[in-house]
Amino acid sequence: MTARKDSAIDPPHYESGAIKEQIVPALQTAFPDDILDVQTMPVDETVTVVRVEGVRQIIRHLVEELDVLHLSTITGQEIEEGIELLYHFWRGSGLTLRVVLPLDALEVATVTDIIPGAAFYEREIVEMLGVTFAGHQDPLRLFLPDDWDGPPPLRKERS
Amino acid sequence: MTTQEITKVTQPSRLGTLRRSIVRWARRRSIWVLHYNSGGCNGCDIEILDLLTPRYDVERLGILKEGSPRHADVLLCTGPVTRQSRARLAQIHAQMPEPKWVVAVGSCATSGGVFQGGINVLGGIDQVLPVDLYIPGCPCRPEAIIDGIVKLVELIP
Amino acid sequence: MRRITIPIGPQHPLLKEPVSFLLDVEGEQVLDSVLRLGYVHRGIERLAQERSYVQIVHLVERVCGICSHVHTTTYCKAVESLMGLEVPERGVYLRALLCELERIHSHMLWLGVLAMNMGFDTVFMYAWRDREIVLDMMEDLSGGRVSHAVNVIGGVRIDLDEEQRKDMLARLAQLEQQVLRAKNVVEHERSLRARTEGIGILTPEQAKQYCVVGPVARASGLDMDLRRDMPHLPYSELDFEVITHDAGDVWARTLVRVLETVESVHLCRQILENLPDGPVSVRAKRRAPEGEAITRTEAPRGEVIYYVRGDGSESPARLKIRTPTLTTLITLPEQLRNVAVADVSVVLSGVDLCIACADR
Amino acid sequence: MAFGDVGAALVAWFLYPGFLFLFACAWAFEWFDRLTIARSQARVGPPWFQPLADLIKLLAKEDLMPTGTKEVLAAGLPMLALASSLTAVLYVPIAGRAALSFEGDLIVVLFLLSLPALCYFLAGRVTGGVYSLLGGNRSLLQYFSYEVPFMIALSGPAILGGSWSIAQIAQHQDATGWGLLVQPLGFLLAIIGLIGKLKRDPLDIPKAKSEMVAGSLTEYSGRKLALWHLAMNVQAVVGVFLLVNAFMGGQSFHQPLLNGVGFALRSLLIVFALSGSSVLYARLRIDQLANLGWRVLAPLGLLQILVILGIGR
Repeated sequence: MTARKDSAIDPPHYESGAIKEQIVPALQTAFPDDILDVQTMPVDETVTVVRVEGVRQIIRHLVEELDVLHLSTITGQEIEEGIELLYHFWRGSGLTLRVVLPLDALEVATVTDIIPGAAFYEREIVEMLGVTFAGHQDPLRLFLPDDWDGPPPLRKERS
Repeated sequence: MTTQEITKVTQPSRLGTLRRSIVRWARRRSIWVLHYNSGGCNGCDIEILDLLTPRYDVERLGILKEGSPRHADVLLCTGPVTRQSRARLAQIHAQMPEPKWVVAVGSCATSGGVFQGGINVLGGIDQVLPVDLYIPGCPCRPEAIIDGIVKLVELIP
Repeated sequence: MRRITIPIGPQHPLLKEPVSFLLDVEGEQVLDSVLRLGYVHRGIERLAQERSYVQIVHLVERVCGICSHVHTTTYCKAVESLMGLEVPERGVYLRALLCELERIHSHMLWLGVLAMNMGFDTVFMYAWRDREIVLDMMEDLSGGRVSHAVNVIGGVRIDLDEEQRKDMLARLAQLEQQVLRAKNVVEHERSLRARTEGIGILTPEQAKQYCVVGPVARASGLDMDLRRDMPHLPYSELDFEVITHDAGDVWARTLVRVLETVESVHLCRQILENLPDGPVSVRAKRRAPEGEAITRTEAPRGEVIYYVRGDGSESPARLKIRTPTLTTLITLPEQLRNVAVADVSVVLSGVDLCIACADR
Repeated sequence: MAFGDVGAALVAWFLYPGFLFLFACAWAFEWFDRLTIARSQARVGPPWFQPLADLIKLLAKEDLMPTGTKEVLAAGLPMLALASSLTAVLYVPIAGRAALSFEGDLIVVLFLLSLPALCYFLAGRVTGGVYSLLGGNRSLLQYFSYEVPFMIALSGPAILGGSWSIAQIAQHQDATGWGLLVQPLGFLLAIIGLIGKLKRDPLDIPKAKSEMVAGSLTEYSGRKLALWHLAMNVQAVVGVFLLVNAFMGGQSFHQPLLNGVGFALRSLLIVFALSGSSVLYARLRIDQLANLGWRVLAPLGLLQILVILGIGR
């Protein structure tokens, strides 16, 4: 098979406006109480703030119905209210789901069975921030050395 | 015959000195190199690989890149030693037969470079191994590595 | 048959960088493989929280030695969008020029390493000899062969005068000749094709499931390339094609990367020919305002993502780097399943591993 | 034995077709081989004294062995490999004159030349280690796919020459011209068989650097490694001499000097063929080699034999 230059299995490429016009309104109608707020972030990114309990259903909905398959990565960071997780999706332009986990209950459902590609990102957050993903099969150590006994490195030192 | 045996000069019989000078000539003309990256950004590693290619071609100096620590004389290490690769670095050094030399290639291997102070970084090969030669540069140029190895050749007893 | 585990350990002639694969082998077939990263984990994201925005440009350039310019470009774009800076057109063009040169250099380096791991040293020697032309061009442009320190927040610190531009165009013609020769060898060399066809197959469904990016995804039929999908200067004004292939094996990836190199040479020529004039950079303040920004760029191995959150001080509260090699590393157990032990070196080099990128 | 015979035997053993001459040939062939490969890859290549420097350096290096390996066996194997190649050379005529010759010495030389492959396999077993074991298994797997075509290819000249002694075969070609011209296919199979036997580049599966690190020799170092390299080089020299005699006939000139130069040129031609093939092809997989060996090379060899029988002197 010689390399073809134009057409491909997928639609030529996703239309860039898809996220704002179709996908975010569809999410809001499907999960009115789970979606708390919609914001934008520089360089063409739409952010929807989501409740912790609704994360798994929304992602399942995104992947199965709305055909937003590409989970780029999961960013974890510590803010005053607790640990904030950002699920970055991509379909023509960026869509980010923002979830805030309170410090005392660092627990969220895993999405590895829906999107197998999320395995490494979840394992990284387990190591770096100490969040536990319920249902993740092998949260083995990936980046930190075997003899690492200190606290998760990306947590801020709190007295 | 370990290094101690060779450099132990009993009485400088003419045969002994002749043998030693031949061995020194052979060691300076045939250097087999083992390359190990202990956690660097692979900038220095592609420059080390560049030495084998037509433009620099170190085979004309008798330098070969070997795969097994048993066959190597010089250990070219790059990268600031990360905690995970520390044990492996020491093990490779132990597996190499005498006489062996360690060359730290690049600023990371010399002093930890830009990653100095990182939590997972020991900062330099000399935290783990006795280093014979430091080659600075981030990444160091192939000419600098060749110059380093040639200077190392003068160090060979 | 006895089952043994073969370690493709941290130190192995096949790997340029330390990573540990434990292959579960029965007879000649690989059944399963376990990956252990962390040998190159320098904690860059944590280091970034202790340094100022300007210092991080040098730190981020050392995430990976092969695609260093793409990392600094993405980082600077993120910080510039955070600060609301507008980089002049000439600066954007020069950034894109170096990005494309680095793609050519990375793909030719990869072709050589693949051939070396297949026991075909001649192609390795010739591919790396021709790559010296690209390194000379980058060195004349920026002073550095591998890491160029060209990007600053707000633009670029180098400029190209007329005579240098002519010289670059001349060298580009010479480089194009060598790249076309490499393409010819890759397409017609039977023994190279015999060793790569039908090995390390990644089906389009698997590629979508594992969210794979870059040449590995394009070789499995996913038509995605950020240079075209996310229209930004200068790619929106240049015309180039995104090469895909749907066989999904190492041979398809070889073809995709080699044809991409040819495309990149054309892109460089177009950038050099209609290079707008004007300033190359804008002055940036030392502090970034509160807020966050995320940027994506097409690195030689796929989509690089930078997320920066500023808290008004001189150093960022959080810097997140997602590099493309992580997505291809997840698929390796799939590709290595029931492959012959002799082909493990071809599959591992087929995915163009950059462990320094993956580990950060 | 009269004193004279002992002296002549000692000279034959140490000087002429024995140690020193073979070491010099091994040195020259290795240098010529590395130089051809380098020059065809646009590189400069090693200086002329490189093989000697490598050997002396290895001899002066510390000799490490993994704990628990039986030292005697690990040291004995390379010696056995070297000894078998050295005895094989006595039957191979060099520039027309063979030290010993009897009817059927071709079979003895073929057996002695394949002994190092067995030693290589045992070395992998003795030193333990994953890569050594795999390298050793691979060398046996590979042995069966190149040995049969090699033997068939070498039986061609024997049939043509009407005898199983290499000296006779070489003599015979003196009259009828080079075996190469009569059976080019046989010569090609012999070259491929020799590449497999010496584990050279397209077929260096047992010691593939990117898979098996260094095959059975991964754990060897110092003097034992030097012995191994020497054994392999001497095996290469004997293999090349065998091919020269089997396919490129006896001495057509009469002064010994011209014979020697002619013989050297012909063997360099074969070394050139060996290094040329290692530059042009990527390494084969073990199953590809098995397919090639049994499906392609062996039938071609039989075809060649039929052709020769057809000609039928």
